[in-house]
Amino acid sequence: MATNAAQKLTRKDFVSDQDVRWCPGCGDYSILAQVQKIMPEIGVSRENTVFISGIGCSSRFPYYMNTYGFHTIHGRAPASATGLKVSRPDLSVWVVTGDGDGLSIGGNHLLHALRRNVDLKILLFNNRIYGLTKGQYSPTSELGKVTKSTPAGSADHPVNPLLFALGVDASFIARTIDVEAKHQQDILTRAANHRGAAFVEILQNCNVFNDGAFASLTDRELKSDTQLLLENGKPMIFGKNKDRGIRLRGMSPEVVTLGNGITADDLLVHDENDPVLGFMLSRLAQPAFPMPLGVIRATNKVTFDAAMNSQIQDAMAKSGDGDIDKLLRSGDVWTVQ
Amino acid sequence: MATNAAQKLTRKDFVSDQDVRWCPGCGDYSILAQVQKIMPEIGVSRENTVFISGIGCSSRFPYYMNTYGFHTIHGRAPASATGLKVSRPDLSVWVVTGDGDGLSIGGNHLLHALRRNVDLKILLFNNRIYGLTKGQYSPTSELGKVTKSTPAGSADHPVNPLLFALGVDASFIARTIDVEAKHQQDILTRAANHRGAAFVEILQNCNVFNDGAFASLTDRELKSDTQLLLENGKPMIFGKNKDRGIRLRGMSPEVVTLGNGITADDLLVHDENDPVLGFMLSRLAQPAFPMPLGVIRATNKVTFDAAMNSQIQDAMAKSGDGDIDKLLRSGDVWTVQ
Amino acid sequence: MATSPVGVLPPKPVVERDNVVIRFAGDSGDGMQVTGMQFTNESVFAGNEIGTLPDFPAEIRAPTGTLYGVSAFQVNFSSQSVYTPGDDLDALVVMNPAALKTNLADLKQNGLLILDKAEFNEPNLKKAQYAKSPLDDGSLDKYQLYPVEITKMTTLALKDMNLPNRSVMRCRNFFALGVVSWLYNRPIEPTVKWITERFKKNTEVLEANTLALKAGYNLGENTELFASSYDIKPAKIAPGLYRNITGNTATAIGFVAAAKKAGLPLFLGSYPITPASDVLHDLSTLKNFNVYTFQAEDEIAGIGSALGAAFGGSIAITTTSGPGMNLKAETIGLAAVVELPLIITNIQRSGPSTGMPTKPEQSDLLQALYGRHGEAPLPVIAASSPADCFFAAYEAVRIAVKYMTPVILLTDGYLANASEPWLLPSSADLPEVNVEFRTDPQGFFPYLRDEDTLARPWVRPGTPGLEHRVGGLEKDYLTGNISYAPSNHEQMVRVRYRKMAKITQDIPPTKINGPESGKLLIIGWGSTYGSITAAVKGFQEQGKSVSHIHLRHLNPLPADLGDILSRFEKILVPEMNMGQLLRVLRAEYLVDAVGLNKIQGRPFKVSEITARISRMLEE
Amino acid sequence: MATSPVGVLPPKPVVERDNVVIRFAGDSGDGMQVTGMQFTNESVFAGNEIGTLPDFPAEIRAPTGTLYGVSAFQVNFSSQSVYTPGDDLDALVVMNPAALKTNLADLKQNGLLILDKAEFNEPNLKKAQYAKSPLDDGSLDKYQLYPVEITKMTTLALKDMNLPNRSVMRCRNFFALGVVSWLYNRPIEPTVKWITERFKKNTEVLEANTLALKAGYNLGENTELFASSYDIKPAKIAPGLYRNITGNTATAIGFVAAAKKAGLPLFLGSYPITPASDVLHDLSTLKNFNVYTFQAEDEIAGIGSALGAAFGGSIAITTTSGPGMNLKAETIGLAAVVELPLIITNIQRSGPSTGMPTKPEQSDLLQALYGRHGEAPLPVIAASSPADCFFAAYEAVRIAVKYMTPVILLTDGYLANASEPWLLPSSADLPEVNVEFRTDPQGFFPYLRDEDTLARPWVRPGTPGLEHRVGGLEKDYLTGNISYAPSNHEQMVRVRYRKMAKITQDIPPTKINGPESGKLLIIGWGSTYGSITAAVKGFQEQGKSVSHIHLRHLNPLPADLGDILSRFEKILVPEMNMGQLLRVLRAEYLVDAVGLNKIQGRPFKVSEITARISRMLEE
Ligand SMILES: Cc1ncc(C[n+]2csc(CCOP(=O)(O)OP(=O)(O)O)c2C)c(N)n1
Ligand SMILES: Cc1ncc(C[n+]2csc(CCOP(=O)(O)OP(=O)(O)O)c2C)c(N)n1
Ligand code: SF4
Ligand code: SF4
Ligand SMILES: [Mg+2]
Ligand SMILES: [Mg+2]
Repeated sequence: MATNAAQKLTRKDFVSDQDVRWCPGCGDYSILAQVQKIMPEIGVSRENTVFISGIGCSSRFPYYMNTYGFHTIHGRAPASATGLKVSRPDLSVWVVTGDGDGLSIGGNHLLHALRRNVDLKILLFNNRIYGLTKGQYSPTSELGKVTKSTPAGSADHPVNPLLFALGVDASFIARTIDVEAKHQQDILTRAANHRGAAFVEILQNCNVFNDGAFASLTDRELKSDTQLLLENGKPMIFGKNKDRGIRLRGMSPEVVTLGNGITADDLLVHDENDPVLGFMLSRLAQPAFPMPLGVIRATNKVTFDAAMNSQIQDAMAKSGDGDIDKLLRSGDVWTVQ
Repeated sequence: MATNAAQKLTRKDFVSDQDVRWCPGCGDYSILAQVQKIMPEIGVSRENTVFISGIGCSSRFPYYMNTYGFHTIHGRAPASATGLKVSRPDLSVWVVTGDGDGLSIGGNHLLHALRRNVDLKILLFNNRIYGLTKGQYSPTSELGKVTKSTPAGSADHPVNPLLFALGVDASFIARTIDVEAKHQQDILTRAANHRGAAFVEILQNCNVFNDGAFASLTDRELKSDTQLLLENGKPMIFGKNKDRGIRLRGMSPEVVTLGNGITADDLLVHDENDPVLGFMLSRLAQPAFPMPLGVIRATNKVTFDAAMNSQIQDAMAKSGDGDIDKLLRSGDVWTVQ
Repeated sequence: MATSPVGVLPPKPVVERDNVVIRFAGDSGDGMQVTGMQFTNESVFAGNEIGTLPDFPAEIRAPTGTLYGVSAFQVNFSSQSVYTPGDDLDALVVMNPAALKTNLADLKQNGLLILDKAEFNEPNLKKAQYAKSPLDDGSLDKYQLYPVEITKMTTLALKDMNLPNRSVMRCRNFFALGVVSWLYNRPIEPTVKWITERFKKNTEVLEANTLALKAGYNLGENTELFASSYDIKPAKIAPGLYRNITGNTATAIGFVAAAKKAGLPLFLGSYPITPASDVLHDLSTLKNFNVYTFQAEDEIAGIGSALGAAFGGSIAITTTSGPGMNLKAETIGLAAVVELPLIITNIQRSGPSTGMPTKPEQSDLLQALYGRHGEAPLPVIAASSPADCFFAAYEAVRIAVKYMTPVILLTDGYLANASEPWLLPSSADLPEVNVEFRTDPQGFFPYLRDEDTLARPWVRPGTPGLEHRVGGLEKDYLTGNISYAPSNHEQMVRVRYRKMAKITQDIPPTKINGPESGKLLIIGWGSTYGSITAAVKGFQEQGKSVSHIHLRHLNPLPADLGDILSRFEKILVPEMNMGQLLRVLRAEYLVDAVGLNKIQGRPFKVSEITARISRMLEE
Repeated sequence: MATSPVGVLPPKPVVERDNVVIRFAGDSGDGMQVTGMQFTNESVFAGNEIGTLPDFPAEIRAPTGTLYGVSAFQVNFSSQSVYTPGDDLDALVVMNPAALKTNLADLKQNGLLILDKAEFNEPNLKKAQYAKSPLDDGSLDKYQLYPVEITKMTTLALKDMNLPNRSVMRCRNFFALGVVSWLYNRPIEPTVKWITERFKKNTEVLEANTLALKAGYNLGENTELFASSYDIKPAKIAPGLYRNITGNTATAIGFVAAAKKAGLPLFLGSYPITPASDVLHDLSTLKNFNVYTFQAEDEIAGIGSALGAAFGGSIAITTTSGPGMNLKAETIGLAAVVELPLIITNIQRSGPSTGMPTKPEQSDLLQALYGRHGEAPLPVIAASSPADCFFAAYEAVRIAVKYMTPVILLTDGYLANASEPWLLPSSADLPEVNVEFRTDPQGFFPYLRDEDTLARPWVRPGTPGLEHRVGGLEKDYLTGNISYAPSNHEQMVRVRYRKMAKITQDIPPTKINGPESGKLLIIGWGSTYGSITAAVKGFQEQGKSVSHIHLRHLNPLPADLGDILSRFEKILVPEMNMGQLLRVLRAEYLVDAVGLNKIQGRPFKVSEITARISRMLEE
């Protein structure tokens, strides 16, 4: 990835000249701000960065970034991003998608981009609702959700984006939330620095059609009890007084209170390299458990784009840069006098 | 599900009048035979059974079943099956798909049918290749696979169908293999009796384009060392002499030999209700581990079709069978004299 | 008919008008849609004919005061027949500078311009990209300007309630509605009734809105603001029971009515998309009509699930707009060859690609006819007005089950959201929708066709002895088993064409509005109905030879169409596209018809059609 | 030119023929494709003009001996010009009863029928659904029947090698080839050479096949079986270097050549589908040409990835067949409005729906023109012969990058698999493919258009100062920023149409084969080229006024086309569909052209076209 260290960029360099058109109060604003904030830090230049999105409120994102951008069609951003990244490995390619765009119509492309491990940074803004089409339920909406299209409550069990990513063996999986600026920046930076498909679920409030979907996680009073902030190699502790933790009992996690003989040493220690642990963590559901935020999994595997490009380089090294006349004349040829 | 106990059917009743057109030696023949075999046992009538498929060699399946059948288009069978099952909960609806049909083009529909928990029996014939289109690699082909479309070897990490199903929280997940007639029948019967989306991966040899893909599992000499036959509530033992087993070390599984102080009590006990265990099992890969066959997960959740139908029944109970004239006259009406 | 609050001043003069076109425009948060709808309601009660046009911004909730956040609603009300929401405006009500900026161009010279003075402040003017206030620079001199203190007067009217400012601001639209109601002598009772029902759970809001409405009304009555008010006499309207209905609701109800007539469950498989989503929303509330609504993961699953339900014996529907139509194409082809009834509804919007999702267009006709691989002809039916969506939807179902074929139903974003008063039919008057499932195994073949309709039998799974398989591979003409025989393929392709031709027997003789032959024939389809009718009427009233036919069936075309075309010297085809029906007519009948094409995401103005007709008559 | 094994008997008489059509037919496992290809090779070396037609079964590997497991290969070889694989057969070689059953209908009366006697046993006859052996019931009397003991003689020839029976059976096809090679005086050296190379790693097979081939040849030479052999003199063929090429390989190489000329990487995003997959296979072996091939998860990702690569500055291609075209439609619309170069290749097959996947058809033309929502016109280019696929593919890329537009390239399953000798061009003779990426920020706007071509600038990400965003929403005419302005939309729709019109400047004057005006003009496109040319030639040789034009550009149409059409009394449009080009011509030029439509998954026979022309000349 080419970096442009010539001049140090600032956040402002990544702000485009277009008016931001989200609803006032939308969680998307904060995500935009954090992304613009980390851009100068991760060391790619504006011209070598491309944001690709599908359709949805979230997918308007590229217009607001002063980089190259492509607002494609509903659900298909990972496909276009794959074609771009494979053929242009020098670029830093970001995908912005929503819970509908990425997990409803676009689930298959997301699945394949992740399992192929294409070196893309994929940000899924999960507001558990269809924003742009004005409030139908989405695949991440909770069972029984009453929306415009489900006046009697939705009848389908939701998808858990993290589990889904683990199921297709994604190499980097994380979760963060719109209102936690610092946490978001950290996670986005980790994603940017990961080599391979980096999948980040960003919990995002749609204050118009699904206001308060994550209220328990953002409420100042509650959040230290509801957020489980993961740190690699660290025991899983949470709570206002840092006195609660997650312990393993058999193969099942349980919430314990520290003290009375229970110490940090008894707790589960986070290991970003353990997919089984990641799976277990991703299944933790409120209210019985706090919600894990942070890097669920980070592991190394060869990226698809690198493998494809080395095949081409190998072929060139082996057979030389292709010659059209030779190609035309290959196979059985004969001369008519 | 309406059953027709009037007359006891036999295997032959489920054989249609169409010539079976798979290649001689294809693993599909055995699967067809087993399905036809269990049909009379599971107690549905021919007329209440529907097989729906996509496109691929495997998807020719419905033509050979003397039931109702629908050979749809590539990848879309779960969608049509969902529409049918939701609107006709009285039918027993089966989906037949391939690794390409179900996990490449059709991955998204499979994902959603599973997470919605539609009461479908979904059989995925996994031969790790595209048969019908004559031998391109599929999403389940191993990394580096040399095929017509990947002469330099495939560059993408494969999908593990079981992990995928766990990632979308499918309620029934199992794996069996074409050559083991009895095991197949057991698993198919379990699937048939499960209420909800039952996902069965059937390892299937394509002797023309990917012959021997599962040779290590089918070889008479090797198979007792390579197959891990799961039974709920039983310790995980395998090997010719039933002297090897799977033990947990921390959160990681390991293969141990019984004896020298290691007994069956030290081994992992299979629990179909534990998705984390299922996840761990599904990740076991040859040659370090044997390959699990059997029911990986079986759990109960409300089915989508049942929930949808009870919403309709509730509405009818509450508001009475809809009246068109009333509907026309609803809203603000006025009379012009 | 209606009584009004009693004023204290001597009554002002009342000027009579035949017809008025008014538009309410403001910020998305200003409640302009409600205002427009209530004004429509009042006009309906006043006995006028009406036409309406809502115009939403593309953004969900754009920042306040911006140009792209403007929402508007236009009402045409008249003592005469009304066919459209009207062209240029007689009156424009704007709640802020942005609304003025984006709407002023449509106001007639000397038209009434009512605006909320307080809103023309520095920040708002800047957001609307006014360098200088238009109130000060004389640019509004050519209009009758009424800078009303809407905000201030609303605040005043509600001051006793001690509401937070935000709540007061939410009542401004009712104040404005009150003013305009007085101005046009509209009864405000229907609005009071509506407020009372709508806010029955929130008496504070109920009271505030009512107060604001009445205060606005009284302003007109009691102050010198307007010198006179206007009266629009009731129109001669056919007697009967009426309801105001949007195209999308009419579409939804049309499907339900047809399914009920057939005695079958209705299954909708759909994926949300503007402007089609409301059909899904509406149907999802009608579960007690045995209606299944399935919000699928995408459009492919939407139609796929519907096709599965059709296989199972339900009346199967899928709804979408342009982008989704592409995705459904492959399954439409499958449905065509398995010959199952299925309605594919395309509520067209401005394309290509994402285009302008909230704006209407008629540019998917050729896609409906040819937008899939292979030879897969299908019936295509179009609705011509909001209420007509009911009949078009109903007809689509009837044709689909009678001929065992998918049918494409076209409406558009304009019909979808616009509403019109509808003289309600009674279910007894609707044509029958006959479905007879095959149950007899004797002599059964899956592709044995009815002689009259060429329909194959519809068999519900669950029927003993009729087990059979269908699929997308070419099938034997009789047995339906896979067949690659060359002549069988040709026979199958041709019989699918012949089935389309059979449908002409269901198309009534084409209604010609105007002389049966003559100088100029206008042919239209879809939502241009109103504009064309109004334009043609103008010429007919002058005794000019201009006729109009409007096609409901785009495929097959009516049997008498070629003959009709041959009887006119000139043919004009106005379309909100680049000439799609035009292409079909030229190819089919070799007539040198010409197109009038507007592709701006907006319906035709009557004047645009009138101008073109005039030119053609002169040429 | 060629030498043959020396026989021992006195040479038999040699009968001279201008033209022979032969077909080899047998079970899928019988190696008929190899046999046909080698016979073709021999004929090429004998200096004949040739035309070939492979015909695969739909099943991968059907059970042996079944009717649906029959595989065939037809060769037309001549001392004259050849345009097609030939109509009816002069000779038919069948390896089993099923092959006889499915192919006999095409053999001319008194034609040569060679069959393997041993295979006409009970089980095989039953599998072929013969109640009685046709060898015994007199049904073959009207042919020159040669029941050769192919199996037995092959076994005999190889007995010294002690091979397992299975291996022996695999040599039967070479024995048959030997017999036929002798019969038509073909040199067998090319085949010997081919066997030697093909099996160089397996000397046993090499030797066995060679022995079988020679034994077959000697059978003719040394026995009384045939009274005479036939000779077909070399044709007058333009001198130069030739190669036999299939349409799919030509397509693949055409893309690579164009990308190389442009100096850019080539990116193919595709999903396997019959009959298009071979283009993917071929390109995936050409990595050293800087060719990326991406087997995507489906067709949507295939085109989506290609569009991403186009955005990145690669020559972007996607390939598919009918069913996949539906799925690509939405992205084609996006590509049309973001105005990036992208080639969408549809290798047409029999539809609708899954149809008959291994059979060709031309029924996706209207879909290419109109198969997406909104007004999204695109250039459509078609290839007319296997080798022509090279030039059509090349031209598609050239137009795409010059005009910054997606281009739809149409070939079909017949062109894809058929092959023809190709006088190889040299890369220096190919037209330039000019690409100039914009790098200058001065005065840059993403939609600033070139005056001549109306192309917008192509900017590679990575270029400093030109960062910009594109997307599917309607865009401002200059800046490309989102715009909902009504008149801007109309301007954008119209400029996209105008760009298509501009492309006519790249279309050379239409070549008319025959008189420039007159009685009858035949217009074709695509793979009907050969059959039409052959039919027309017949009439021209008789001095009849019949002309032929064959369209490469289906959109835009050539500027001179209307004028040409007006110069003929009658116009006939033969198509392997229900009249798709016909519809376009009628709508565009209001000409009363008529169609000749065959929709059987098979190319036209020359005689079918000839018969129709005769009728039209008589009428
Ligand atoms: C093919 C297609 N189908 C449907 C739509 C309509 N549509 C646009 S965005 C959207 C869902 C958006 O939801 P999500 O991805 O969660 O994004 P959000 O708006 O919530 O950020 C839908 C259904 C479309 N644009 N294209
Ligand atoms: C839309 C579409 N794309 C592509 C194809 C071609 N196609 C048919 S089957 C198939 C893959 C089959 O693979 P799999 O699902 O593994 O089935 P198998 O033949 O191996 O049983 C493909 C690519 C098609 N029929 N339709
Ligand atoms: S609708 Fe919701 S997600 Fe969309 S911009 Fe508004 S608040 Fe944000
Ligand atoms: S190609 Fe493979 S999967 Fe298909 S029928 Fe033949 S052996 Fe079976
Ligand atoms: Mg969302
Ligand atoms: Mg497969």
